[in-house]
Amino acid sequence: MIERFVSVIGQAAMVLLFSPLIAGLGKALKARLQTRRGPGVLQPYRDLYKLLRKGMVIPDTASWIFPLTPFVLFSTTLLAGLLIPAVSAQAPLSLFGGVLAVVYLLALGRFFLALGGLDAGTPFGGLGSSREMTISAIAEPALMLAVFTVALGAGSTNLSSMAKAAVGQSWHFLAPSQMLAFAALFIVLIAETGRIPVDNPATHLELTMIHEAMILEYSGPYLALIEWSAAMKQMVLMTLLINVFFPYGLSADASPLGMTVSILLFAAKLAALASAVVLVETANAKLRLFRVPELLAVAFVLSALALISTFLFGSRG
Amino acid sequence: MTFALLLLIPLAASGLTAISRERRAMEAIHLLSALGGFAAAVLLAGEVLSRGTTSCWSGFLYADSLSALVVLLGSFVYLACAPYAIGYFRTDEANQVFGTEENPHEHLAKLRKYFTLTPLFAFSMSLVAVAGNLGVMWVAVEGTTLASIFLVTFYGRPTSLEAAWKYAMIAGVGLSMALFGTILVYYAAQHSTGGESLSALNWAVLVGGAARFDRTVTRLAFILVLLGYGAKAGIAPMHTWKPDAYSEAPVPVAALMAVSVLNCALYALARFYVLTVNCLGPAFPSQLLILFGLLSIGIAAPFILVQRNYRRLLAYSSIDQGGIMVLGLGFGGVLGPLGMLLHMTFHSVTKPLLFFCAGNAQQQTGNDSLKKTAGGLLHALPVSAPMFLMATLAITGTPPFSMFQSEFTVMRAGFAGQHEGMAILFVALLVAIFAGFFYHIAQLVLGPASGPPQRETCRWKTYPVVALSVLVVVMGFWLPAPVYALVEGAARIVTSTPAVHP
Amino acid sequence: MYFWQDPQFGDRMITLMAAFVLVLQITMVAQRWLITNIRAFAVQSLLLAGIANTVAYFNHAPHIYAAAALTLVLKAILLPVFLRRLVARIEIRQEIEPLVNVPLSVIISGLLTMLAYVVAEPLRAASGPGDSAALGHNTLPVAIALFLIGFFMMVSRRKALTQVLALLSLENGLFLAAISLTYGMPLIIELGIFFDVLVAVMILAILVYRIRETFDSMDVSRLSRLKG
Amino acid sequence: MWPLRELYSAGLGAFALGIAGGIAAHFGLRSAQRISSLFSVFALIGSLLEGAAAVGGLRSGGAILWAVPSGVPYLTYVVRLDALSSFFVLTLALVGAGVAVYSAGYGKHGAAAKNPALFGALLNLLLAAITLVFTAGDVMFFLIAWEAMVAAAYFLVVTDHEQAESRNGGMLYILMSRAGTGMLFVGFLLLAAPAGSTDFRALHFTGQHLPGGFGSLAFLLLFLGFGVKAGIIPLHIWLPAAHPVAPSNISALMSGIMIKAGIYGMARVFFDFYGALPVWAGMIVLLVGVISALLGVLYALMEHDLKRLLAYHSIENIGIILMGFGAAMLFRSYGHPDLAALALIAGLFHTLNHAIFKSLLFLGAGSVLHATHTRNMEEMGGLIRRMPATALYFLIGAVAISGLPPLNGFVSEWLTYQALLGGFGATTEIARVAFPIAGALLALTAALAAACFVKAFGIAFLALPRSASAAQARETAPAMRAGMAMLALCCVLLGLGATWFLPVFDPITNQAFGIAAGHRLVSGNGAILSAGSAASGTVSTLMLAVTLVALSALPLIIWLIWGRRGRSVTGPTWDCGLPGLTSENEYTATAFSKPLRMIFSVLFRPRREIQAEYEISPYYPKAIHFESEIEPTFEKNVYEPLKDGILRVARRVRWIQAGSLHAYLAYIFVTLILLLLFAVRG
Repeated sequence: MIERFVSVIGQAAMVLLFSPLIAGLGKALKARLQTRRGPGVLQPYRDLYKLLRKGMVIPDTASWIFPLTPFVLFSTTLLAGLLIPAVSAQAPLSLFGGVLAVVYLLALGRFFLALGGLDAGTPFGGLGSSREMTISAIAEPALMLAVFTVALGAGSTNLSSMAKAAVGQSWHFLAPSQMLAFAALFIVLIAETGRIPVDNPATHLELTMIHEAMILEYSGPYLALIEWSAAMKQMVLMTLLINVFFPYGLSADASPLGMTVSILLFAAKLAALASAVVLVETANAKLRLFRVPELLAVAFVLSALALISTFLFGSRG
Repeated sequence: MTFALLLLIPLAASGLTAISRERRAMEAIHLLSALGGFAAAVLLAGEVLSRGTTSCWSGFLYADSLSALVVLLGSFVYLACAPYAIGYFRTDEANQVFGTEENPHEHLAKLRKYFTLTPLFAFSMSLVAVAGNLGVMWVAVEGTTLASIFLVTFYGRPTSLEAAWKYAMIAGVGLSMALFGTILVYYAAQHSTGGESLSALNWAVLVGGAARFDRTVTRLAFILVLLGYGAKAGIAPMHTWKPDAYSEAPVPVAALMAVSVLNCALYALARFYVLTVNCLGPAFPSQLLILFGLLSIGIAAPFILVQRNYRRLLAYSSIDQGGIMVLGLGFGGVLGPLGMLLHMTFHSVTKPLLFFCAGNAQQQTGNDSLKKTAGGLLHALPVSAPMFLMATLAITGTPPFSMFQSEFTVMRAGFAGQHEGMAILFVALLVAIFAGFFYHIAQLVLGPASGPPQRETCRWKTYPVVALSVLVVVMGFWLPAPVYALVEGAARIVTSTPAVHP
Repeated sequence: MYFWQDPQFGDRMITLMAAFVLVLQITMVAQRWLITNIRAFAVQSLLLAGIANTVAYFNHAPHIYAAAALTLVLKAILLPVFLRRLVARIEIRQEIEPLVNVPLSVIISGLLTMLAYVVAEPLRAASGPGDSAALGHNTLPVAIALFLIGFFMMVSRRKALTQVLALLSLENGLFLAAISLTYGMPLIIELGIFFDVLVAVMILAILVYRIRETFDSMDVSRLSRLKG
Repeated sequence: MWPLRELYSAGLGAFALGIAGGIAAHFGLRSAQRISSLFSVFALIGSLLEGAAAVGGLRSGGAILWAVPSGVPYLTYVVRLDALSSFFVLTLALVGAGVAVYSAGYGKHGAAAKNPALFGALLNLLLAAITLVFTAGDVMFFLIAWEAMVAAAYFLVVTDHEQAESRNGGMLYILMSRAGTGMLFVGFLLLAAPAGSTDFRALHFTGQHLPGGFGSLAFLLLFLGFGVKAGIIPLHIWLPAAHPVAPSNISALMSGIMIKAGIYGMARVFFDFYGALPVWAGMIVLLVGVISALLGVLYALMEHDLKRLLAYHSIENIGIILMGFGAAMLFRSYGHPDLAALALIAGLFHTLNHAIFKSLLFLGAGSVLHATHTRNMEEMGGLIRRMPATALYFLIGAVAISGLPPLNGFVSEWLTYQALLGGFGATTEIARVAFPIAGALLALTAALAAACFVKAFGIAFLALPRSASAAQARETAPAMRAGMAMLALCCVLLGLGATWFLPVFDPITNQAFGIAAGHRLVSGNGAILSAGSAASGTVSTLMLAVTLVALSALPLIIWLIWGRRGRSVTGPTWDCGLPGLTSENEYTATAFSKPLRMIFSVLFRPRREIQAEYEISPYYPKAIHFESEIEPTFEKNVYEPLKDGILRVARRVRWIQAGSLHAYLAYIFVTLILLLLFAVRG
């Protein structure tokens, strides 16, 4: 019981503290790839700190949905972070819900974020909400199908058991179904975290922006919470991807040594995945909004192939 | 005794009205005769229920449950029409349909025509049912035709003349076919039983000897009778006179014809059906009856769908109803005839209601066209219009109204008799008919008011509507036990299973 | 024995008269003068009365005499006279071109006669040949033919009055059938039928008159206002 | 012993009082006015009593309540309250109670006000009829109750019959219902013919033993017949036409509970009258479910009429329910009763949940309609400030219907996912792929539903009022709010307390598959919902909710540490510095759904026209007129041609009756000749 509590606290702390680092890492690496010096790796922390200390302006057209949104977003994302195994194969709150719960918690956060975007009544907010809901909706089937494919192998939607099942078999990630599902989920990851080629987090150009458009009216601590949640969401999804497909080094026991090793491994895997995302980002140009569905269709086809190959090549999972 | 009452009351009424000079007197006589006739019918039904069968004059007049049922229904409709007719013709007079006020004498003549001929009509209807002799029965059926022709030409319009002529011709041909069939049956009976005597055509005798009839003669006879009485009942393709006659005759006459003529004709048909089954077995008559029943329903459906006149609509509906009854007879088994006779019973209560509502609507708006009437009748006729809609639901066999029960029984008979295809077709046609019927009437009844809201003044016209509506609703949930006993006994006769008497 | 007591002779007589009846029917189909039609009908009825008498005589069935007498009085005398009066009243002499032209009508009548024989065949087989009860049974085909041809006339003729005549000749067919098959229906029924025919003709005559007045023509095909 | 019969009869009695009072008052019985004004009270009492009876029925596992003989032997009024019936009656009770309370405030408004007496009578009649539909134990009695329900609903739909829209909606509704009833006639009779009896108990598990193709035929006909009522695609077109035009509390009843009569019928047929069906049957149901769900939500997204939008969502949710049913049938065919039970529970639980949040949403829409006098979302906006309570309840409904945790919609969708997931291991090739694909499409459906309700709530309730009427909107009467509050509470309770509710399904699955599966889904300390062994996975809405609340304290703490120094001011909306934000430049519902309209243009075939009037140069348009509509595929490509075809044939046939007596006589003549030949030949 007590160590369960500790693990909850631990993972919560990790998600809270590391997520900005990952975001910063991505930004820095991207700057390097574009041969800029760019901000330091710790820049997100500075931003959050600054925003939290600032005052804020609440639009007079907004209702109580507007202040509610950041809290809902923050807590749902953090809770999602507690449902997935990060360092230990046993996710802290794994019993409270499996991968479906994770997806739907994020959806709940998105639901309120979109409402928050509409609340102030600005055209940009509406534009952002509309696009956000659209893209996430058409990303959903690919995400679910890929998740199913993996879950079928494990015979459970419970992330811990999925991870454990994966740990069991060696070179298991080389199974075609796994590779295809991974590819599909990678595309979905990019769409969900709003990176190029789907969305460009660095722009405020109304033709292109999606996520930024929704939060234009937010400022100060609320904005900080939203940015933080975005960072956490990115980390959550990446962790999901990593530990479902490459669960190597997930510590079975809670021995200090095992923990440290697995934490280091985990950090390394995160860094690798983040840089992969950044590479994709720099290598591609942003797609027109109405080309995005095609990309996600590709993702869906990939996951469908993954599903079929599970029994085509007989390797269950 | 009961027979005498049943037959003499209308004759007397007709005679009295013929000589009476006073409108109120005619109306009074008419009402009283209707009441008396109904009372006599109830008496007869009572006797039949207690004693099984009753007859007099050495079986010249003969009544079993089947005839008692038909007599009861006929006199019921007559009773329902009597008060309505009074209101109806008074309204006509008020609307100066009989010409202007100058010549009240002419009005009287018109009214006398109705009040004299209708009892004759009723008389021959009762005679059809209680005639023990199939020949006499034929004579009586012919009598109904003769009595009703001048009722069809009542308004003396060119169109009513046309309708009457078509009615006369088709009925004439039809009845001669029926007579031919009767002659053949007589021949067959003579041939089997020997001895030409009046009793050779008596039902009681025939039904006994039918098994020994010559088969070919019987086949021929049944075909002729089917076509003949079918023409009288308005079974397709002999139905063509119906829409014309019903839409031209005064509403009470139309109601009487739509129910009683149909009942009488089907009654006659049922009698011959029993003889044929006893001789040939059910297969041969069944296939013909199913064919003609479905044909009638199938012919009625499209005409109801694209109908432009709601009184013709009602006519086609009664073609459809006749088809359903014939179909029930054809499906046979235990359920088929039961369904048929239940349908006859429920139809005899529901159809007059529809005609009365239609009549009130027509006299309100001055035309019976579905195209010319704007709709929103609800505001002009607060009582009749909603009842019109309800009666439409009832007649199209919508639960909880009673006609659903009979139609459902007919369907069950179809499935029980391995006529699945036919039964399915039947259901599909019913749906189509409902669609057309309900669409037209709802368009008529619902909608914004065309004029200022009015009240229905003439009670003679609204009370029958209300009374019948109550009856229709009640029958949906509860059928008086004696009535059902009568129906069941009749069904036993048609299925020629021996009746059990308490 | 005398020849007039010989059933064979009676059979011959009946057959002969029946043949004449059929011929008359076809004549009615073939020509267009109303008066001639009425005359033909009268003669036809006369012959039927003759047949009835013969049957009555040879079968010693007195009630058939009554039927014969009724036929004679009603159909051979009263109705023709009455109808000629009517024709005189409405001043129409000639049938307008029927829907089916005369040659074709005659051919069709021929076909119908054949059909009548086909239909009647099994019935004659049913009643054993030779026995005196079978007297006149061979006229059943004629009866059916009369019926069918009369029906056909009703379909093809345009004049209201001709349709009435056709209906009456059709009834003659029934009468012949009744006589030849069953030696007459029971008298009471015969009476009823005759009464009905009488009333029917009266009513139809009135209708004809009214039609003539209203549409100042007797062309039934003009009565086509009621549709759908 | 639970006084089942007494409670049940008393409930019906309450409805009957409401009916009688209303009718008496309608026909001018002065003393009945008071009674009829209490119609909602009768409806409430009746619903509560029925609910109590249903609870008893679920506990005792069903009993004959009545077998009242009518005058005629072939019809007996058999009333039976077995587990399945009880569950649906319970659903009716919950919805009915909420709607009844709401109606107490609503009755005085809208078209219903013209004739409150009759309206009250019909409302009670509808409730009574639906109760009888759920509890009738004999085919004929069932059909009677069924059509009584249809008729009552029809007359309620055309309450406002001066409007052509409601007349046409009602007509489409009753015609399609009748077509469905026709199919039911045939289906039931095919089932009953060999059984020789029309009592439901005689039909138990008889369906698959029918001779020849009749078993399949009966199955298809019953599925389609009930499908019309449930509003499955492509038989759905009456639903968006009829539900919006009815008074809103009636829309709530229709969408909430009446279309569930179709679901009840399917459950009765699939799992009581039929034993194991062939695989194709389950596949059809699953397929229809997927199609209805997806197309339903897609059409909903394109709607800007709030009530039509909700109506389309009913179609979507019916689809989700059918996914559960289809899966259950397939599992039974493949011989996995445990999975079948799971799927059935998913379907039934979603039935209950949809009944509750859909009626809640319709009631909310009714309040909005009553406050703004429009159903067009483009003329609403900013209502959250003027009608805060309504907004809150609507938001709860929106979250629930979008299947978001921790509310009830999430639980039933989660169960559906788990069932579909279980299908992969349990079945063979085709079904094996079909199940996960169905799951993925269910995910798409849910996400689109979320998008749609972001639109609905955001456009209608948030931001600035888009019309004068919206600006003057008032919060609705307390009774109406109370009704919505009850239903909203149900959403929350059924969401958080799902694990305590699930054992309710034990008798039902026991009746259908012989295993009491409901309580097996509860594991751990009773708060954890687990999908069982075959498709494992756990979730606990209650714990999720608790943790969410706990975690949302965290940012507060963080803020208290640093953020106290910064003060928050309420100022004019920034809007990227554009001055003077007005409702004209708000994002509209049309604009919101634009991306999806473009993405799914294959389905929608959108048509848009832009006309701009210029004065000086094309760069300075004076006025721009924009018009956009989507093609109603089924109406235009299926039903219109069908209708036209039938009518064309009918008109052709009319020449039979062209008025020529000679033709008429010829018909008879020819018939005679033919029959004579026939007689001679044979």
